[in-house]
Amino acid sequence: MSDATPQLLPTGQSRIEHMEMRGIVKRFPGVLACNSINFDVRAGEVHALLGENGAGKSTLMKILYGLYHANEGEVFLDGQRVSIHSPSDAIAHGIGMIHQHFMLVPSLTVAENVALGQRSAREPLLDLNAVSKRIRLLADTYGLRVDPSQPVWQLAVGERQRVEIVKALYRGAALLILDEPTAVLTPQEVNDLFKTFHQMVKDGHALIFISHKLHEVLAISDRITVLRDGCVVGSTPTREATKKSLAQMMVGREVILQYDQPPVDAGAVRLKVENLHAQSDRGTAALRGVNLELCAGEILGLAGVSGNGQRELSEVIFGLRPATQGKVELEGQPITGASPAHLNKLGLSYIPEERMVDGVIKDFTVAENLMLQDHARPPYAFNIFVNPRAVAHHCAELIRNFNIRTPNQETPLKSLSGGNIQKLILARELARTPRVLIAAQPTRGVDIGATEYIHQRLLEQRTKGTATLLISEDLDEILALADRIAVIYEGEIVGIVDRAAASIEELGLMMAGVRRESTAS
Amino acid sequence: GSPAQAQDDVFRVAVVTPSTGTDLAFSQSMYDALAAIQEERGEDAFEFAISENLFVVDDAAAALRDYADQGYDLVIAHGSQYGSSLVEIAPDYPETAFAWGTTVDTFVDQDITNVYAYEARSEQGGFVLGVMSAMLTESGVIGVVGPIETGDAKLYVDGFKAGVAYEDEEIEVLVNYIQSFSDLAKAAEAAQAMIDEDADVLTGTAQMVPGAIQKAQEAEALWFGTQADQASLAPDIVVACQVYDWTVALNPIIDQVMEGTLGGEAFALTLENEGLVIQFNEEFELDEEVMAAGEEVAQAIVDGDISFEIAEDGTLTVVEAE
Amino acid sequence: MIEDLLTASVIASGIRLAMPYLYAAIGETFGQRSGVLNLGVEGVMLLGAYSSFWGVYQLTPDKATSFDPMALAAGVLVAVLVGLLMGLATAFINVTLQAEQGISGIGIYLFGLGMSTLLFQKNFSQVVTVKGFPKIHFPVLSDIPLIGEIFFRQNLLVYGAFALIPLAWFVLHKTTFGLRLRAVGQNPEAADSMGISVTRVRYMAVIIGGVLASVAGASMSIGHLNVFQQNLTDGRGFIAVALVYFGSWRPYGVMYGALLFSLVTALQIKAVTIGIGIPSELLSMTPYLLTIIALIFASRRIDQPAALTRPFERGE
Amino acid sequence: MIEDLLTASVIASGIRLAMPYLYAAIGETFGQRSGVLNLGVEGVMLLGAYSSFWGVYQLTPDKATSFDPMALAAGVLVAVLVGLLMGLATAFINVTLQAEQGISGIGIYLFGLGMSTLLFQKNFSQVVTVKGFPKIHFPVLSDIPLIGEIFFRQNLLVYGAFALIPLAWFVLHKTTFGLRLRAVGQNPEAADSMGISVTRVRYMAVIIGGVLASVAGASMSIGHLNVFQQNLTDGRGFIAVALVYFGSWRPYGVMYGALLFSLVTALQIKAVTIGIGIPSELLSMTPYLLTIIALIFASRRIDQPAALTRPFERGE
Ligand SMILES: Nc1ncnc2c1ncn2[C@@H]1O[C@H](COP(=O)(O)OP(=O)(O)OP(=O)(O)O)[C@@H](O)[C@H]1O
Ligand SMILES: Nc1ncnc2c1ncn2[C@@H]1O[C@H](COP(=O)(O)OP(=O)(O)OP(=O)(O)O)[C@@H](O)[C@H]1O
Ligand SMILES: [Mg+2]
Ligand SMILES: [Mg+2]
Repeated sequence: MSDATPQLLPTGQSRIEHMEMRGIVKRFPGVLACNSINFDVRAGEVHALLGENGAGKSTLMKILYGLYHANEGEVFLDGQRVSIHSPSDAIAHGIGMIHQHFMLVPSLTVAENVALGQRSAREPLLDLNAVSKRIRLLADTYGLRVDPSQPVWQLAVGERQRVEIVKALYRGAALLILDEPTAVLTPQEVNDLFKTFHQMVKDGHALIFISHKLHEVLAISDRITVLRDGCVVGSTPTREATKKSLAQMMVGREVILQYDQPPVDAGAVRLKVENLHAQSDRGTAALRGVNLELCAGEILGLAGVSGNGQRELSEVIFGLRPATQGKVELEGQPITGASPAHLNKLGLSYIPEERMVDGVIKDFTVAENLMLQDHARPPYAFNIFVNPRAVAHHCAELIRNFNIRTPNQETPLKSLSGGNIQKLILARELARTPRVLIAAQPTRGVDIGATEYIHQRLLEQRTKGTATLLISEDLDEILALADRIAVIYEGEIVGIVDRAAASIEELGLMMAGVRRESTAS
Repeated sequence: GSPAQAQDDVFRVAVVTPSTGTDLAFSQSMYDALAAIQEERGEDAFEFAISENLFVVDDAAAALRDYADQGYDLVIAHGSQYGSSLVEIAPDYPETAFAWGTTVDTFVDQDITNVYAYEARSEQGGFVLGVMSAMLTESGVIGVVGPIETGDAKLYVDGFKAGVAYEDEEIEVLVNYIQSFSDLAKAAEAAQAMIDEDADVLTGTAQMVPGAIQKAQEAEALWFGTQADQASLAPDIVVACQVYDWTVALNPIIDQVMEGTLGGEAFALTLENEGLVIQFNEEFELDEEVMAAGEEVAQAIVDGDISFEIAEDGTLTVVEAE
Repeated sequence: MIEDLLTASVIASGIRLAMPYLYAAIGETFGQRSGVLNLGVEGVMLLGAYSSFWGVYQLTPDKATSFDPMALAAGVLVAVLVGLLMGLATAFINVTLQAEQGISGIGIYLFGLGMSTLLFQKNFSQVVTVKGFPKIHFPVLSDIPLIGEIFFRQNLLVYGAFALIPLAWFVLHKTTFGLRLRAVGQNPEAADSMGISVTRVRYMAVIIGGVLASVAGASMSIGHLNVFQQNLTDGRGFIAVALVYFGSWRPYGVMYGALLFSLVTALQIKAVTIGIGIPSELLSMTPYLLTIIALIFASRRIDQPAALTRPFERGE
Repeated sequence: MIEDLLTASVIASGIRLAMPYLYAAIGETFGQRSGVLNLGVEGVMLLGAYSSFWGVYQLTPDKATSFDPMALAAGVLVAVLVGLLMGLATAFINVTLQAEQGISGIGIYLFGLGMSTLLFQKNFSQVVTVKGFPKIHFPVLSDIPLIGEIFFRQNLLVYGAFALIPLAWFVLHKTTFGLRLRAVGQNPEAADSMGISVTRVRYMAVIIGGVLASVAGASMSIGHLNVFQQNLTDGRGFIAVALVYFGSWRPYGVMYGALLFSLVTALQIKAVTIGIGIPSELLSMTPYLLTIIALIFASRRIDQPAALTRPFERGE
């Protein structure tokens, strides 16, 4: 703070040596989202923010970025009190934010997205060439691969994430807020991202990092602050923290991260996938002859780096995407190409990966969302009428069991926090004890307490005989739950192993495309 | 409402019209007639109220009923679309006189006795203008811009065509009903299309014709008008217009109502009773011969040497007395 | 002055004027709640008005003098059938062909306008009248001052229109079909993955809309004016679409809007006829302006279907 | 037969008819690209048509005989000012008050219709004419057969309308303002988080739309018909809105749509005039039907502003 010469970042921007938020209070109708929070971050460090779903992390950060206005409290930059009324104030102060829900305009190119709102050298004309040049420069400095001329709608999630970071850097962000930047990334992409973060920190940026994945937080951060119900529970240097201590701080009790699995005898084959082929959204081959069998009472883990056909596979099985070849059978009945409605009746259940988009209706109430799938069946309905009392009863039970933080059943879903929306979908799908369950990334974006509960529910259903296909990139999760593990690579199953016989190393090789037969020989 | 019977010395008329009273066409002709009658009879003896722009039958029906409620002596439904409403309303107000135009139906066959009917025999003036057009065309092509093929407009256009044929069967008459009362731009382009087909004399009816007149003027084609005197719009090319004077129908209706007869008779504007007048444009130097021929045909119609029959299906035939 | 204006007969007139709006706007509410904007309501109304009129005219033995319940029932039935067909066509164009809904509606309107005009000109050489639904005089009730005239001397189709409101509310909120319909209008992708057939629900909703639009037309031609003529409905279908927005996609909201609009119209007509010194050009805009101002300040968008006008196509 | 119909003069007529659509639809394109649907174009057109006519009438010394360049320029200027004010009012209602855009537009339309009618009746007791923009005959070019009549004998406002297309394209795609405008229409939240004032950009876009709508009206009253009368524009503002959808929100698409629609109208007028044996009731619907069919099968939605009609409000 007493440095005589102000240090500059590689972008030419001056550094923010110290940002401090003091006594931040934010009230929403019926919710105290932030309750006198103190928080700070320094140049050259990563400060991680942890907490259960709905703890107030995003709200606090939106206040810092000027999207929300605090009811009380102050923000200081290098000792100076500043007032941030809008994102343009925040940008002017050198603060950038990466939102978990991308803030990109899909129809525009990368360069156009980056140039957005910036003065051009040739005002009023655009100068996209100059913008592209600078983007390439930044990309080189921080190891971010982006093509300035590509329209954003053509980009994969990981690429979009990089565009967001380039955008912030382009605006000279000295302090960068990262709200769950890794939630939708593959482990490989997370690695690349972390390299960028390391580079940025070395250069003197200050980073605030939010994630529900404890191993990531432990790997990248220098300090960790934990929030619960809008209050700071505690703050600790990362080197003094363990997964277990963090989990305990977040949830307020001990969290079991290992489960005992009573052996269940695998029953008859429930779901059979034979030589399945399908195309991706872009018309390329996504599945190239997938064969799988799923038995009653077993969890089959489907491991693989995302983008290798997992999404297409689950969509084809659930009738959301046509198969170009091959067939799917449910208990011996062919179901290839059947409608989701029909499959639902047959006892097939699906937890989609993009559940914030595909799984809920934001303007509906919590109760309506909970009953959406089974609304036409007892107990929710008699004849063509909805049965309000039964609905209320069942919903109350689900809200209690899954610890969904909501003022009441009639609250519109959109005022729940991101993680609580996830829990609601899981509650709905897991409540039914389906014949076959396809669960895609069931714990993504969910806090650790809820993760534990979801895992237990999956195991409970397994005991009841449900055949589960668990799609996950998180090998820890798969190893903790699955009976057998299939690995998918470029639309093909490269091998299936029993969990007992599986090692992380071997699975890693298979995920890279090495066939099991060849490793065995 | 305030009962009009209380002020027996004032005769009160209410009128409901489909367009505005300044449309230089159908509604304005009625408005002007009532103003003229008021001028003639004096403001303390004759009052009138007007509800304009009631193109919607539904709203018009409410207005008609309301005027009857208020005790007007005569309630005029100035639009053929209002007839069905009158059938409902008139029997409820047996003390009130109604008038309906343009039509010949007074509903006596439905035992309704308090409705007068009025119409303009616009085919008569149309015929006269048609004869003159045929004499003036050099190209042998004449254009007619119409709105929708019904009622007053159809009568005029059919009369005009018959007049052209009466003078010269060889002449080609191009007719375009543009399916709109209000689209000036379309009327303009319709006139232009006729001019491109060599038409050098044009006519048209309804309130969208100023668009057509504009194109006629650009091309220096001649124009014949109807419903109102359109000479001011293009003094160089307007030859003559058929002008309506509804006082010819309204005065007898008013007189009969005052005497206690509330309906049952149909009145028509004709050349004979001067409800229809052929108004020549003074600024246009019309060939004496053509004017004379026009006046001659008009006289023949007045004398009954030429008359028109309109069949059930709307076809017009010219009947010449031996 | 307001006493001169707001008489029982003005209120009764307002209620009559509201009738076609209610049918059409409730129908449109179903369509929009499912995510389909149908701007063609006006065209369907015209076809309904024509066809029911035609039916009653054909079937009434003694045309001008007495009404015939069977002929009237048949007239309504014809309108229902025509509405069904038009609803099916609308659904095909918007749901299956995925046309731009702002435009395709104008096509349907023009089709209805042209077709009804053509048929009328072909089958009737001039304007004729029929005996439509008669007013029902409830024995004692209809003689109560004020109330009697306003509420108990209307015809069956007026009562039907008002009965539709609680019915529509019930269907939307208390039946499984209603839940599906709302879900499809809010997030068709989610509804689809939840096993709801987006296409089927939208077809049903649009067909309900077509039937009600057609009945709205019939309510004018055989329930109020007893006549048909070219463009009889004169833009009421478009007003009905606007009333759906006004009512924030809720049946009761739609009803308040329709009543407000119709009452102000009735008042305005009264004001012109008794002459209150304001030019009629200005007065005739009051219903629209008032409705719009009310809207601007009362607008609530909670129930706005998020997927309105957005066609749905599953994956590829 | 098609040779009889598709003559140079029919094409020239189509081009004249397209002029007001181009001005109005390009203006609406700006508004919609920024996320604001303005259904009130028709009302603003009427005000522009009236006010420019009034200006020219007042300022032309010798009314009927010769045209006066200064008076014409003043007429256009008056229209621009009126458009600016109406644009400002539209923006205030839709952006600041966040009115439901489907309805508020109807309010603006009615205001324009009523106001222009009232002023006309007050200031002119009957229909009068002025000398508007004269056709420019380019010395040699205008005598080229076919091409000459079609392209080189039109008036200044026609050329202006066509010059607007590349200009609009350039502004949308090559300026920072255009980029901001498109972003605000696609994803206002993202634009906001980039420090762009969604409100300011939308105001600008809607004001541009108002000015162009007003000039569209002027192009009819002093650029084509040389006359004003009640409801002169006769629904063209609504067609212009439809053409924006038709053109998929792109200036060149809008131009193709306007030309297609106007040419088919001109052809239809020709067909009725020379009499090809199809009833004119049916023929007069062909421009609409053809446009709609073309639309259903050609619809591309890439540039559709995802936030169209969606007001923006940042959290709290
Ligand atoms: N705009 C809002 N209106 C009302 N309530 C809100 C709003 N934004 C957040 N909340 C509420 O404030 C609380 C804190 O939410 P916040 O999004 O900050 O949680 P979070 O810690 O980010 O949770 P998650 O891990 O699920 O993202 C929640 O109860 C949420 O429902
Ligand atoms: N203005 C608002 N009004 C009502 N609800 C809101 C508002 N803004 C945000 N919310 C809701 O508050 C919750 C928290 O939103 P937020 O954007 O913080 O989610 P998030 O923490 O980024 O999501 P995730 O948990 O997936 O990371 C969300 O459910 C969101 O829909
Ligand atoms: Mg959050
Ligand atoms: Mg979150």
